[in-house]
Amino acid sequence: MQDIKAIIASRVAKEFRDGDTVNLGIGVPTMAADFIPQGVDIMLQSENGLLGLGPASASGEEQFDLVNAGGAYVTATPGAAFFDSVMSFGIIRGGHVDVTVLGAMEVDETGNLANWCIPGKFVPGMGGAMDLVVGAKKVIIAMQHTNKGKHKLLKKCTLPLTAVGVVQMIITEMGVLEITEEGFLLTEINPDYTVEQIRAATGAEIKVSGSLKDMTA
Amino acid sequence: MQDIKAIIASRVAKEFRDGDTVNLGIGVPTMAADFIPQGVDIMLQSENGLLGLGPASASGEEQFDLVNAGGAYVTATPGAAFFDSVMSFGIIRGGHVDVTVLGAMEVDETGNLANWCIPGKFVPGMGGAMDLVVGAKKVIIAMQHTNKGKHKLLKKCTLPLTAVGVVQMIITEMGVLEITEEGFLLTEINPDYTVEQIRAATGAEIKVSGSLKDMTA
Amino acid sequence: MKNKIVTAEQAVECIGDGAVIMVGGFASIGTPEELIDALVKKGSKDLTIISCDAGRAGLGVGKLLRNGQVKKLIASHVGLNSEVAYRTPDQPEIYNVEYVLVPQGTLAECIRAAGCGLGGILTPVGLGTAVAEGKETVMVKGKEYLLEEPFSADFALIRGSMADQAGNVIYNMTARNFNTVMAMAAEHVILCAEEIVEIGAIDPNHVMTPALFIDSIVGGAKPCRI
Amino acid sequence: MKNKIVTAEQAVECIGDGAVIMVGGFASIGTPEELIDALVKKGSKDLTIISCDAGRAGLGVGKLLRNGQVKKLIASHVGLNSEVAYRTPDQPEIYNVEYVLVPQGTLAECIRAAGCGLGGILTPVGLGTAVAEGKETVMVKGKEYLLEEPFSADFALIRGSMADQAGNVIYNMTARNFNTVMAMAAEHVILCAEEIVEIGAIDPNHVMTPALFIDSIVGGAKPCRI
Repeated sequence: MQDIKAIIASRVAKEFRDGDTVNLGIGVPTMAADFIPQGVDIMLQSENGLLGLGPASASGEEQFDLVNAGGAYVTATPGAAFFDSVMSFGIIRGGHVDVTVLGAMEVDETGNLANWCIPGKFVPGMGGAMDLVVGAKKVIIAMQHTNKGKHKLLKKCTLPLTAVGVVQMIITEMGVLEITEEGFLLTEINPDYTVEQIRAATGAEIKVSGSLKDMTA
Repeated sequence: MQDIKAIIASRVAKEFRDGDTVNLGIGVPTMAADFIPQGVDIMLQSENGLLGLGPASASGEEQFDLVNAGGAYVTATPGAAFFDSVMSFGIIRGGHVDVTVLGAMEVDETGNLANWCIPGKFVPGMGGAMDLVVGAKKVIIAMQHTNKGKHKLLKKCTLPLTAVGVVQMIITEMGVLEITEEGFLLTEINPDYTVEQIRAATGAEIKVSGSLKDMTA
Repeated sequence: MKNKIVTAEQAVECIGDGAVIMVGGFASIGTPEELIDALVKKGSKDLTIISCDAGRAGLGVGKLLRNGQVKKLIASHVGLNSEVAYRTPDQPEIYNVEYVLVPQGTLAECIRAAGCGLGGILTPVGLGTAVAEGKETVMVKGKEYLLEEPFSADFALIRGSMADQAGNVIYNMTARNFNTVMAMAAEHVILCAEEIVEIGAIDPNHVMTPALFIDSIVGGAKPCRI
Repeated sequence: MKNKIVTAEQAVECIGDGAVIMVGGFASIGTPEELIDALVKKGSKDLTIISCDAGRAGLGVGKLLRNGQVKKLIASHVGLNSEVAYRTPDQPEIYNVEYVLVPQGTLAECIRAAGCGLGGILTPVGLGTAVAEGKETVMVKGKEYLLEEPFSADFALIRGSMADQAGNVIYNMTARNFNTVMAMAAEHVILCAEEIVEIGAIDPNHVMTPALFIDSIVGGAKPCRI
């Protein structure tokens, strides 16, 4: 399980370019920060009002006014800046975040995303997710390929949408998929899986790139 | 002439209430700050980004980054705050300025104001005037009653408007007029003038308050 | 100069039943717990709360929810309050509260719009989702935007790190969040600060909320341990 | 980390003919004179300038006007530049410049709208005046607002008091004005600062423009004596 998360997070980190401003969702996306390649220097934005998000606080060294968007105690890096929520979402909606990485409940082949509620059951709210996926230059979904076998990559989302046609790339433990005019395109694969296994784990058609790469390479 | 300005400015100052946030235009309006009654404590807002505008700088003591909205070196009072132009006009448009005092080229009996250009001749621009008169809770025009004999208080403005129906009070060297449903209402008079003189100096009908007061008292 | 400094009890005395109240904070960081406590004690009912979130179970807005004082909650996220996030079919409206969920950037911007005298905002966020239902859209240069209306309030309860006696406020780190903008959008703004200093003790360049927005100042805010 | 520090000449090298450029400052306070000087030297033509004002005669934007580099000026006020304010019937367009005058709050807010990804602003300012001519209005809750479109630019030339090497900026006093918002609304932002310090030397609470907005940093800005 930890392996699966590490596979996803390490592949996500390869999408970052030197100088990028990046917003990472809670969970697997946040882990990507631990795998950033040498020579790539990015600034992490946290939508509660921080550019220059650092690692979680060491126990006993928490600063009570410094949390991340998940409400957990964190640190700030040298050169950080604090600002209010209006500025923070001005940065997000204004297209100043280069990459945002989030989890999802469902993604469909047109790039629609559902990740904010299960009606009548679990309704935590969208928080900053709708702003992030509409505003960021590149939207990457990082998640396990299925929900305990249940399809999350679909022909059409069934849950309430977070946004329409915003997802560009999906990174799972099985492979990397891009959203194209013709739907899901598998561009990289984890050699532990076969294309057939990925097809079986996906609720929509998948095209396979002519130059399919090893996502773990 | 200095007397005329002092008469206007000192009467303007009586409109301020303790705790008010006030924006004063350049010229006679700015002079009102010198006549604020004892026990009345106001904060002056300057639209270039300052709450807590103080008097003009003493010669040789200018701070090169501190000017008023007229571009002249000024001081800041204790408890002042600096902010950017977006916040400054958020304050103004948002109705957080209690009183704004400006000069005018023309005011008409419906409260229309013209003070930003003479087409083909003098076109300095509206600067912050349009925002100020639309946003402030109370709009007072402080000016000489005529332009060397030419009417400035009119039935209908002839110059391009700054805003529609925004003026509540006009303070001149001759008297104090309020804009009412029935047009100009003279509520106070400078005893150096007669009502007939004021009528002759005004390009619209004037009603006279039943309880006409001495504006210099 | 007017004295703005009062106790928490005095500060919330004016908050009656049915009031619309903005509460600052994000995940209970930057939330004025002492003002919430006073409001719980006062017991005002049928409140409409506008807040980034629902606090945490028993923290921030969570206290008002538990105490049954809230009629309607307008927020972007309630997931950190475990008492609220899991709404099951047999418990559709926990605490009998009406929830209105708003994208966080839209919430911030619509509060700002009210504070800045704008008629609303034109945002691409929420188009094609449940958020857009029943709302007008406007085309600008061939692109569609959702027209979201301003959020204003009768009261704002905010929390600062340091304030001078006039009401100039400084916030610390991520505790700034919604406090600045809520101070602009409410009729009556109550600040709870950790430290109150003399006028002139704060560098005017560092002020984050200018004094004109603050009506009452309560001292003694404690660092919030979550 | 990318090195953002360059000379003024290097910084403006990318500004070609026909560029749309925002220039910070109010009455020449907070205007990056050294960047303007470099742009005068480079001689780029047919520029569209978006600025609060026209600088002063021979100062700020006034230098570009005098040098015939400006095709169009979008500003709220040009009265402090004596060469521009008095446009007589026989001199209708001094320097052959097209002037677009915009209320100052609308100018600031429309620049912000571009920087924040909003489709425009809904403002009551300008209704019933020449400013509203040819523009759409929108009714919200029975009140009319003018729809003003965003202002974006290819470049912003701004001036700060202090910056760190990453590009976090602090402004002094009233020199902040339009610099913060212009940094958000232009594709490429060039900062001229009085002092450049090490990363970590600026308190993150005091940063007024976060580093992500700044592309190039030029040192050596001199205090502006008007």
